[in-house]
Amino acid sequence: MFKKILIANRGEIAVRILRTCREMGIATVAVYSDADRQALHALEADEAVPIGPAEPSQSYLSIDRIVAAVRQTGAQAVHPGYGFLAENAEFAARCEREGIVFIGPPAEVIRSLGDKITARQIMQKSGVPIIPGMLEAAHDPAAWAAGAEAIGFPLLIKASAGGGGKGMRIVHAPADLAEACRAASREAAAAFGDGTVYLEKFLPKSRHVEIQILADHKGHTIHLFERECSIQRRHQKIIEETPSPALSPALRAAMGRAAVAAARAAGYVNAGTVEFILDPEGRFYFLEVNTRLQVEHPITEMITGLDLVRHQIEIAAGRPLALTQDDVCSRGHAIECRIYAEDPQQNFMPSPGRIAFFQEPTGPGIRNDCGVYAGFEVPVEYDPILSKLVVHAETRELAIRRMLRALKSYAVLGVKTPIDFLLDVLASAPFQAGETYTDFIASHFADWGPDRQTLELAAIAYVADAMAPKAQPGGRPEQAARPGPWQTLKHWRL
Amino acid sequence: MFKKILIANRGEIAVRILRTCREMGIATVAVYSDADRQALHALEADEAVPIGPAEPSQSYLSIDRIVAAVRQTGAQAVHPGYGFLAENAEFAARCEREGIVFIGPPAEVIRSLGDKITARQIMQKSGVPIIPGMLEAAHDPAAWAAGAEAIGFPLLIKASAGGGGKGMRIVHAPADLAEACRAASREAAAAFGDGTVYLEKFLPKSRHVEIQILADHKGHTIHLFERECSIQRRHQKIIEETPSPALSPALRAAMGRAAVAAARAAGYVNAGTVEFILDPEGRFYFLEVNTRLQVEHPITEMITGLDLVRHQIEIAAGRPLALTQDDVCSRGHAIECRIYAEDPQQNFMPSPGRIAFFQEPTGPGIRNDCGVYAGFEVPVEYDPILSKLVVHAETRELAIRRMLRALKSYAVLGVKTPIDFLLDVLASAPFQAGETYTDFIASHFADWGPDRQTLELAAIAYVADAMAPKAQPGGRPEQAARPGPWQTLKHWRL
Amino acid sequence: MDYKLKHNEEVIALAVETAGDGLLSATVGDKKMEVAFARISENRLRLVVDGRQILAFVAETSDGKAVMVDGRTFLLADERTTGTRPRSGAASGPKLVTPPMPAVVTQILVAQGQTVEKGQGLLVVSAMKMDTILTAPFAGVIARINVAEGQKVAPKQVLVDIEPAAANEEVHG
Amino acid sequence: MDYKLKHNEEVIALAVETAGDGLLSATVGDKKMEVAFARISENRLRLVVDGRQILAFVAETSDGKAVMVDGRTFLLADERTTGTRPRSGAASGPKLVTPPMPAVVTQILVAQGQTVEKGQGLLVVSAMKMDTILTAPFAGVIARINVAEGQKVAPKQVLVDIEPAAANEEVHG
Repeated sequence: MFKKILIANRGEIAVRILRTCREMGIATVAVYSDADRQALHALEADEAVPIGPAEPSQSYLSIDRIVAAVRQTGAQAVHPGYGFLAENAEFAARCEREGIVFIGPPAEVIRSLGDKITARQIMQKSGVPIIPGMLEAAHDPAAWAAGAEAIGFPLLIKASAGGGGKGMRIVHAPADLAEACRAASREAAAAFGDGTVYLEKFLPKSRHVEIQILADHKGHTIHLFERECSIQRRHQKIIEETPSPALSPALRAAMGRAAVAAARAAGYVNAGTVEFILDPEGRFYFLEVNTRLQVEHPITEMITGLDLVRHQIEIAAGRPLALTQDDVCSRGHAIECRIYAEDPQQNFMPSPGRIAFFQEPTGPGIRNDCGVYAGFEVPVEYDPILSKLVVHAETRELAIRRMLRALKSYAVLGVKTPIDFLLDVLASAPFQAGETYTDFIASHFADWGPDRQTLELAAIAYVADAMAPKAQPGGRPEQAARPGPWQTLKHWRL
Repeated sequence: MFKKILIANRGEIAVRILRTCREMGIATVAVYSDADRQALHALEADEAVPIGPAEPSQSYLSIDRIVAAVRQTGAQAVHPGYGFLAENAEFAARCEREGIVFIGPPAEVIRSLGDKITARQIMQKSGVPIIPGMLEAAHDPAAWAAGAEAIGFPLLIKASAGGGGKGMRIVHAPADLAEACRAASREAAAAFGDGTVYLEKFLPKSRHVEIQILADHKGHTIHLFERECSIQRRHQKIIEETPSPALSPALRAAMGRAAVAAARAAGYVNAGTVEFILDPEGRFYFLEVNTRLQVEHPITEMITGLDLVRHQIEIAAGRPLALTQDDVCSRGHAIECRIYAEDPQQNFMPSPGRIAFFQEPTGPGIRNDCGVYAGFEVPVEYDPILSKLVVHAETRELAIRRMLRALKSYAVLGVKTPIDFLLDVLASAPFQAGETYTDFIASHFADWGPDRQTLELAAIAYVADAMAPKAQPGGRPEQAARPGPWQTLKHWRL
Repeated sequence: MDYKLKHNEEVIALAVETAGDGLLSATVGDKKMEVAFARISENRLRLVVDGRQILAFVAETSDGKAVMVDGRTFLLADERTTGTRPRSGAASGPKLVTPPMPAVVTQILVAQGQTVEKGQGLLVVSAMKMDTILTAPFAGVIARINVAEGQKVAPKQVLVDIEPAAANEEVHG
Repeated sequence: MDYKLKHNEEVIALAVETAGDGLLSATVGDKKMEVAFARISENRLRLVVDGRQILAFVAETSDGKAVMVDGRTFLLADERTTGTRPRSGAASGPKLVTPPMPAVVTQILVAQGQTVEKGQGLLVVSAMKMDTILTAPFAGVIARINVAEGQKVAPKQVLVDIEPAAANEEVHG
């Protein structure tokens, strides 16, 4: 097993990875940019190496600086987390060349699955259902028109190198096609350095369901069930759960088999996620493979009782996967809410700043994967995720109730968060009925506003705070200072 | 289902119960003594009722005051937690008479199982193995001598009304018997108002293994596997785990069956625990039934995925138990460490006082059932338990490693705790080998002292703390105040 | 005593009467509430409002007090002590070229002296991986660009001054 | 600069040299350690000791600073600033009748003027459900009982004064 691992990431995921390393007896190296000198991941590691300015391209995205930090500390392996260099084939290849173990799939697998058209070709060849649409890039209006003709409207333009909604357009009518394709291509070129786009059928009322897989170097591949991730804002997930309320046991088994087939077809090794679109008729279509640890992996850990990061590390160290498909079973229901620094009242605009007060929810079945603390200045340069609040309970209904309780006791003061928005989503009838489609927020919460009645209570709390005696220098509120026996004791004869 | 429940307890267990109530949509009433005005359980409930002075007999043990608080708030049921009135048959009977639901077994069951001789008779009649010894009370030297003759030495004198080690004596030779019986009887009379003692065989190298059971009003009874609770100081458990390293699947099944038989024989309803002594040859003997929620119930919740408090409340509300024995399965390994306010260097002497700083461990598979917070003054009047740190992982080895990591990140400053002692116990070879017998601490940790090397690091931290600039009034350390762009911004043109 | 508390664009008026140590009654609109209150720690208060106990969390921030009740957090400021409105993208009005949140300028799309149309993109700011294009609130000529690419900026800060094309008054801030 | 820090009955001597802002070298016994340090918050410090990063937690208590490193907490006091020894049951010595921890007096077993043997039980104190019998440290006559049943008491507080039977000096505290 590795003696030392460098975690090429920041925030909650870096903290989460280093905890598993510590439990495995592996020394940890954190890297941090100038903006992250006081970041939790940099504080909690055994060593912390500065890697440059706040700007991601000069620190967390700089392959040279990460590799130099590995060399400097003598780490044997790198865990990339998610985001940053996690799906960067060039980084994985560089590690391979330099004899550093990259905790993830081989560079070549990242490369082929990172290109969406190539990934679609691989899946189609191995019989995994794909969304009806093009299997080749198209670069001119004639090719776009021909593709559109075959697919029908509405359709979706996608960037082959894409991700995160960039270079994506929905087109409802032929007249808009050419201009939309050109715009999408420009956007993709700017974002990914590759303007290649292709066309797919648009499935308006659909769900986003993904399957977690684990594969070792010997080709032994299993799945760890699904995650339902349909509830999104700005094309980013905000609530995930497992099991999906939409899957029957038969459909779950079929999707699991398809995911394993997809992983095998791609020569996949390590933990990965096969994303599918599920239509209301129960038909599912391959969307893409995320060749890394997924943000929402904790809900899978909750229902399976497995530590995915530990399995990633063991696979990367060359160990065979000791689990068989039959060993894995799902228990209970888990939900994750992503707690971003953002303002749900202003279209989820980011809200960086200093966290003035912070209190995490606690209790049975609650886990909060967190990267911040009271007093920390949440930097403007990075992803706004503060923590992932995860609950586990016996049933979906109980998990929802547990999440509601947890959210109600989660105090984050100083930056805005969607906690109150999430409370209303979780309490809503469509969510409780499991009607979780990708248009959920647009359909049900487009004009969300904060709760009036609680606002009045908050106003009263404001007044009470102004009236209640403040703390003395020692930090002890005056109230507690009314003379009790323990105060009195100090004046007694010693 | 109940609309409102009063929790007749304090500290971590009251907090834990009210969280489940909240998740069930049940309003909560806390009661608190004068010493507990600022206690967490009193703060977190929907209503909090003062019930009298700090002295337990005038508050938490006062049946009249608890019943008055129920009447005042309109609660329909009372959850007694553990300790205080939890196993008080008179309190349960009073509730029954007044039409208040007592969340626990019927008063009559508490009464008969609370008398150890009666409990032994019940068990023997229904074929549950009991420790060789007397089945009748003995009140004079002749009866004691006759009993001892039949049992052999060493033997144990026990108080029939007893608990917590009071009225208990080990006797190694006939010459000491009469005087020891008289002393034990006096002690029992003083503690329980009943001086009845009896004799049992003393099993020196043994384990304490208990089985959790659940029974509904229709007599449907299941068990939720065992808890190994052998590691004790001053006859009080300090580390518990499940599964027990000593149980084979066959032995587990046999003990589970015995526990269910014991519960049925006693007419048991609600959650309870059947305690057994397990000898090194794998023979087990009935010890007693705890007719309440057990302190260490969380480890059972971790491996079964069930919320025991919710099941208690549902059973008390008259619902049939929906689970069958086959529905319940055990996953992974769970360990609990009790974090007491006590000094492991001074024979675990209590250490009440003000908590100056408090930071709980977090992360996957970690749960901390906690009743205190930074700034809270831990009262001298009550049980010294601050929290119960619980971990869950795939295997025993991984659970131990997880617990070590959790303990290392648990900061409790201001009162003494056994955290560093627990670290050394968990890291020790005999613990890791599963050699957990009731004499564990006496055998391996009698002359424990704190770690030298860490003491030196702490001394360096002391010096660094004296040198590092202190916080400004605003609470922000000076360090963070070096002018960054966000500070500078304030002076810009608005 | 009366309080006027600003929340976003709204003012909440409370009529508050103290009723002894740690007791008050508050009237909001036509609703009167009896409140007992006590401080638990610097940032925590215990309230009993019409019999229901509530834990409230309060912290000072640069824009007022953040107050959390039942998982819902509100930014409140006493109108008497705030000269300006609480910061808010919407509150800054459509007449200023200012970022809606703390951000970094990633691209400047215009030059000094250039004529711009209403709605034309002027610069791109980025915060937490989200890009926002700031557009011209009215037609005119770019009088001054106050920032450079790579620079950190904050709400209310005027990034570009525009000389209005027509009879509009000039708008700075 | 030299520090002498008391931990229980022991004194830890550190020779400390500062080596620039946030840097020091400390010698304990014959071991020299290079240390970088920075404050994270009021109670948290980041240390790098010979290359290994450590989070330390520090809080003032009535008996000195409580310092936690790697899950192990130590109560340390600067010998120069402490007139008396840090409180400890053992430190109070065997000559005083004083409780080992904050406690409540539950029973008084002797009366003023009564002659007691060395080791005879004088009173019972209770803390957190644990009873402790305080015994006579030497033979003598009970000169004064300073407490009543039900009263809260603390370490170092003398609960009973005993007039020694023999040539012993009288001991108060």
